[in-house]
Amino acid sequence: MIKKKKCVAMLLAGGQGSRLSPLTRNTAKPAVQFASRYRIIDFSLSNCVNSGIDTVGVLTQYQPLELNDYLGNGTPWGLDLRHGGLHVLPPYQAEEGADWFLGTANAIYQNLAFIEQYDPEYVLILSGDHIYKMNYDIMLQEHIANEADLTVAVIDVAPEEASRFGIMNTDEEGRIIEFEEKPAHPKSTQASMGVYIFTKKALVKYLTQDEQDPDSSHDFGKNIIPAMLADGQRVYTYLYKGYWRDVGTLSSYWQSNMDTISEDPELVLHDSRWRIYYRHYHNRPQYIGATGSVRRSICGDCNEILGSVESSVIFDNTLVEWGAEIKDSIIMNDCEIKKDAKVYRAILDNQVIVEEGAVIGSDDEDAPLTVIDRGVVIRAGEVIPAGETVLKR
Amino acid sequence: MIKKKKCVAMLLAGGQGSRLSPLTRNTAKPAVQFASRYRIIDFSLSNCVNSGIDTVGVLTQYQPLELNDYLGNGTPWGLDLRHGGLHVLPPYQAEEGADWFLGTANAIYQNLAFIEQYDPEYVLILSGDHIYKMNYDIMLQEHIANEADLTVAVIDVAPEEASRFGIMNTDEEGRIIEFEEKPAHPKSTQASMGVYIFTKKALVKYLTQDEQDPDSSHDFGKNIIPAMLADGQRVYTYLYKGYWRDVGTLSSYWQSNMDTISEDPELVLHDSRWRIYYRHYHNRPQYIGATGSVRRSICGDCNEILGSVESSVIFDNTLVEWGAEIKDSIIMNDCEIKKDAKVYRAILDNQVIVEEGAVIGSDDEDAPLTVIDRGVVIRAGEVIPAGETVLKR
Amino acid sequence: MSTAGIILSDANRETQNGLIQDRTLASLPFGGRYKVIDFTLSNMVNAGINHIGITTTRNYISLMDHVRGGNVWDLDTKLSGISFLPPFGSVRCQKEYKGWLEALQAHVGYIEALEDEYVLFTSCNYIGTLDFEKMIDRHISSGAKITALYTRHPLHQGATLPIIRYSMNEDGFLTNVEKSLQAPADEDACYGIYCFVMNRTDLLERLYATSRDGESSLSQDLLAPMARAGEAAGFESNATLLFVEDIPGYLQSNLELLDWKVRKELFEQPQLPIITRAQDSAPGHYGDDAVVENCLIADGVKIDGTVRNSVIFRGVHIQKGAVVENCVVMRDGVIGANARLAYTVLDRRVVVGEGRSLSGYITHPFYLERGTVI
Amino acid sequence: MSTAGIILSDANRETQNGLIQDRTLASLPFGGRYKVIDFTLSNMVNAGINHIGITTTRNYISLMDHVRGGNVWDLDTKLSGISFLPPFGSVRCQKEYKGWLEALQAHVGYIEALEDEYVLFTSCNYIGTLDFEKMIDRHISSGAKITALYTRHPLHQGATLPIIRYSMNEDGFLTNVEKSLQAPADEDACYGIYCFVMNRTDLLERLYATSRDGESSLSQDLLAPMARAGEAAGFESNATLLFVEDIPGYLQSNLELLDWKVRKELFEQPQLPIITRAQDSAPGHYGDDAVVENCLIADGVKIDGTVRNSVIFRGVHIQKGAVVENCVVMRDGVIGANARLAYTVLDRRVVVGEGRSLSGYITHPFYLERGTVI
Repeated sequence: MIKKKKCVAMLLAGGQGSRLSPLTRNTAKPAVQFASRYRIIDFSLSNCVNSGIDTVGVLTQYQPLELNDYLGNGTPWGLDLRHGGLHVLPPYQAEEGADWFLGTANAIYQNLAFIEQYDPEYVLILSGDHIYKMNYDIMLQEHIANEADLTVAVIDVAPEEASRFGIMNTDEEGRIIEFEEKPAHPKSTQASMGVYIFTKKALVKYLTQDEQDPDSSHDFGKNIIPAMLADGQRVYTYLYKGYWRDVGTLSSYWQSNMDTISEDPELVLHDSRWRIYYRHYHNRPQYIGATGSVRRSICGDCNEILGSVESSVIFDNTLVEWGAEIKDSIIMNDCEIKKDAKVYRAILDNQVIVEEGAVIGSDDEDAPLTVIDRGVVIRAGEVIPAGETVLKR
Repeated sequence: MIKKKKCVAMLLAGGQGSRLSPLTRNTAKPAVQFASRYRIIDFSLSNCVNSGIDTVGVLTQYQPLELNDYLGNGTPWGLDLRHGGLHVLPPYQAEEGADWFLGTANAIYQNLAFIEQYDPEYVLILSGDHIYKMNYDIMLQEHIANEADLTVAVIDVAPEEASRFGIMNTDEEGRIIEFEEKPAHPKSTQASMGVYIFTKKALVKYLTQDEQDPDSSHDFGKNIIPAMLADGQRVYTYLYKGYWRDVGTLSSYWQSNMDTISEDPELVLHDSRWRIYYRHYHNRPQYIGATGSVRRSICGDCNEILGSVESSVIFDNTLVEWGAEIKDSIIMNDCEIKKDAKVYRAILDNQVIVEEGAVIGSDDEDAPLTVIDRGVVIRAGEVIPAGETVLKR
Repeated sequence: MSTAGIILSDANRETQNGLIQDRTLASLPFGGRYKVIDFTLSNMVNAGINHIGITTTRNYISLMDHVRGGNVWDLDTKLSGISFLPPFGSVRCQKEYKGWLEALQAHVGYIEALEDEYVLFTSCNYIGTLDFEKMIDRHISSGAKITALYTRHPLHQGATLPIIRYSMNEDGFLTNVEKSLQAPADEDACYGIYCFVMNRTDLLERLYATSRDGESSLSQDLLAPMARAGEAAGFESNATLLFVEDIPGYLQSNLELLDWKVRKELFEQPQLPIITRAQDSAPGHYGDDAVVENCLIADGVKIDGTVRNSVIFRGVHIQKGAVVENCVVMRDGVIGANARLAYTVLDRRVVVGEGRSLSGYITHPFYLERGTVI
Repeated sequence: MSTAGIILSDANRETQNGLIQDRTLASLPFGGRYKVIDFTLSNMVNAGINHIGITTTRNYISLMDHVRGGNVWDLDTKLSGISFLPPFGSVRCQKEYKGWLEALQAHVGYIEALEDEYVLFTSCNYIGTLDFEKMIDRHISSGAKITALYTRHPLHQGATLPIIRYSMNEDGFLTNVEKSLQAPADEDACYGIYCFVMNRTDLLERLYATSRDGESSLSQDLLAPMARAGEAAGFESNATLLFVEDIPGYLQSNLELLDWKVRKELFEQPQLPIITRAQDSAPGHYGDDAVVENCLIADGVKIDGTVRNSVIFRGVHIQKGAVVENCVVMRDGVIGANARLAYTVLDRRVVVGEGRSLSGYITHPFYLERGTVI
């Protein structure tokens, strides 16, 4: 006897995130670290859990090792269930041969059998690429009230930015009458967040139909939504008003991290009614020395801070020696900033060592970001000019 | 702070098992059901757990959906751990493109990073294809005592069968001096079980070396063992004396199931010192009716048996109506054997319905096996002659 | 509008018999593979109840071992959890308690800390597959301060135990609550089941008040006054409800499972699965001379003899020539060769020697306590 | 040759203070994010101990909530498990007990059911990262009937509590056990720690015997006679051992973590990780005016004021202008704007109002009990 699930989430986590390179050189974008202790995917997963959705299929493709490891058996999100929970869905070989996922729609199509196991009425489709705190259950309630076949979550973007997004033109009830992918002259400012709720029947129908079409690029935005609109299906928007960022580029990634550090931050992490869950490592609390100072910053665990940290995001296990100075920077796990070294407006991936007296980036407010790849050692006294990206050879 | 693991197991579960078709039409061989409640892979996994090995990488490739579902988060085997536990390792795309596993050795090579996470001294390599109850820890103790680089588990086979196996020729201390794959004139009867313990250093060295060789088929038996012997590495055998079956063909599969049903069975399942763990479904106990009879058989849960069952292996959720007769057969989950139907010397996959009065196979002791594919309906009164395979269209 | 659950795991304080001598009623084995609490927990989980407290008094280590963190019922997540509530467990509960109302009074701290709007609290002295969601809906729509479960068809309710009878008005509200040792004569009397839904704040208020006044009876001190005030709605269940609080009821309720309608109703309702902890037993093994007729047989058994009209639990071995009829044999029992058993309830790990002959009667079963070697 | 573990979760029966007024000693918070039992459990798990029983007496619901089924320590598997052992929990344990020996006597049933050859049993009145595997090896190689842990360097052992002193012979065996309220004068005296290894059968035998004779002191009735008979080996630990049984010891032991050698030794030994339950807090947040010097700071904090030489637990908020020096602030404390605190131990959820000024001394810290609003 198996109980049905009302709504199953399918999370697309195959994104290569090439504009985030070098952070995505060895890992998929959803596994990129964020805000001292999280990975980007923690936000979508925690949203599911907090919205009461306890069955999540995570579709992986590109560089999934680190992501798979991170997801594990779903324990960190309480998704290690007997019935439901978190399941990683990789591409696989069938009797007829190998099948990599061809597009977002095809990826879901290949996993319809997974969805059918739980016989849900609704399917939530997400990507693991965005930073936001959203209650999908409110969106689902609207979807049900509208008797919709598909509901597309949208945000209101600035008019001048609208042409970078998929834009939804709706009637006064929020029903979509037209969808334009990156229009030159946008008619509205409602941009798709890539969050969809389908009534399962409609999803199965349109995915199956799309699969037959050899000319389709099997994409939700390009193919599925237009096809449903053309058929006069009930397609609605759901307007989301909170914080939402794509973090698609290094500078938006940096900015979004900085959105957490002010005294009244745009992105509130300390929120007992909407916790973001994450994989916990067995780290002790951090130590700040008598010579240390930390201001306008967030910090993870097990750091030893004997120097000065300002307007920065520090992850776990980092050593900041006496006299070292960190400002406007993101310092990931296991870094060492040695004596008198300076780090300004920079992103340091894991295991970067900055030897004595080295200087990274520039203190100038308009200076471009400096990025140091995982595992790089910056030698004593070396100076890395602002805007450089130092790759690990 | 992460604790090292002494020994990590890598379980090769990508086998297509084509000679077991139609049982393997939609599923990998390790996920084939066995003995009323198990899957073949339960035996290797339970062996690991009972041997004190709590970190297992399962390498999948062919038709992994059912297997992935079955493995889930490792809970059924108590392998849902925070540190270690069961991890499914599918092929994946890296920056340079797609990589399917090319051979057994290549599959392990691609997952060396997984192994290194736990920094083990020893690596146990297994396949998920065999039925046996083996304490790998005893083998590991021997491996350590021999200061071996590689230990190969062997069984003693009948001389006339030896040419079907990889045969190990050893000196008096059990050190392998020669390995012959399926020799025409075997010099010994010690056949490889496909169970290896490597000292990790040697494994990494020989896998890396083998990977460079464009002519290698990247197979442990064909390439790695010969290379290690050629280099004079310390390669030993470990002689295993218990029950071990490959169940590579339908008839060996049938026979191995039947090995569990006698009063003094060759394969003892009811063994509190060496439990075989399995995924439990929420089934009630089975009911045997006033008109039912069950003899020399094993049965799963939730069956309703109102007819006669003899010398058979019945799985879960099967209905055997009044007057129906089952003999020398394997009946998997969710089958219905209606009134007066007869099933002799047959294998019925899941969800087979045998309508009233139909007859499957022959009662004759020498009759060949009859096999009914998953989901087939045998109509009332139909007669399926012995030896047929009825496929689902 | 969420609901929390509280399970009163002990038997009614009037109850005493061998079955609950060294275990709480909630951990009494039933139906070959289950424990009584499996039904209660599954019913709660199936109704979307995520936070469950379990009050205990004595002999509850085996219950804790069975329930653990609730992971088998998927109750060990970010938004759910199980808590054991034993005496002396917290600073506000520093006394032994006996009855169900006292147990609730002792654990007001747990109830205060809940965030749910409603609380469903129930004893474990009945077995059934119930749709608690309907009962909660009824509570909300009726506007009652308490909603009480009842049945018109109790099966095998122990004759030696007090019966609660509800008088109902036409609106489905209780007008009176009576407790008596005799079954009522009229056929459609309403039998009260100790299962209630209340608003959490109302429950707390009543617990403070009854505690202050030294009142200790759930039916007389909590329910009855509310019934008289017209604040108590009834919720009639048509489900089969089996009672297991005395030994005749225990035997008869188990044998009830041999009726396929009862099996279907208890175990095969699509949205109401009954879940228990797996034990990794081997499949049931039937020997060359096995004769099994009209029996419910769990896994891990080894049957070489004859069994009729019986419920056989995990790991039981019935040896050659033994004849077992109208019996319940709990886990790991061994019935020696050529023994004959009729109308006998064997608690866990009982060993019956070769050739022994034991027989009770359906109304007076012979009971062998845990570990007996005979 | 496996070893089981038993954790005696209560404080020494002589001990009384605010910290353990409404919790067991095992669930006392320590070091910003830990509970005392995290060290004991981690030490056991790191030594390959798979079956662990935890005896409890009172106020143990919060301990059960922290430990649950032990899944955080990977103790909820096919070959491992944690069991709580409360009073009245089983039919063989039907009385309240006070001391550690009585707790063990009450739960002989659990010890009988174990299959391990050895049992390591320990109190929770010390904190350290210990290699129990070495201690077990020493027990086996010495041939002793009991092996007792001791140290020559106890840190902050409560001056008001009795001290156990072992006299040792040259073979490393105990010759005498003394209990006194005064610290011994000689520098290399051996201080006994309540942590022992015994063969399981020997332990059972001693528990039966002491129980029969009504003996109730672990040191005087179990250990001392064995020491006098030459059956008790000592195992000296050079690890830093911190004591937290009284409030001055608690403050000083926490502040000890500001020494990097102590931090390294407790938390960063490669094969001896100390594991606790995650709480999904946000990263620590430091405001524009934060001043933090020589502090251990857990996650989930919000620091807008000044903190020096202190240990700050999860979820604490130190508001602007507040100055906190030489303090321990437990979880979810709020220090109001411009308040000044020195040498103060704040238990959980204490709220200090704006501008308040509180100060104790290092040997006599000011203690505010859980939930105080001041």
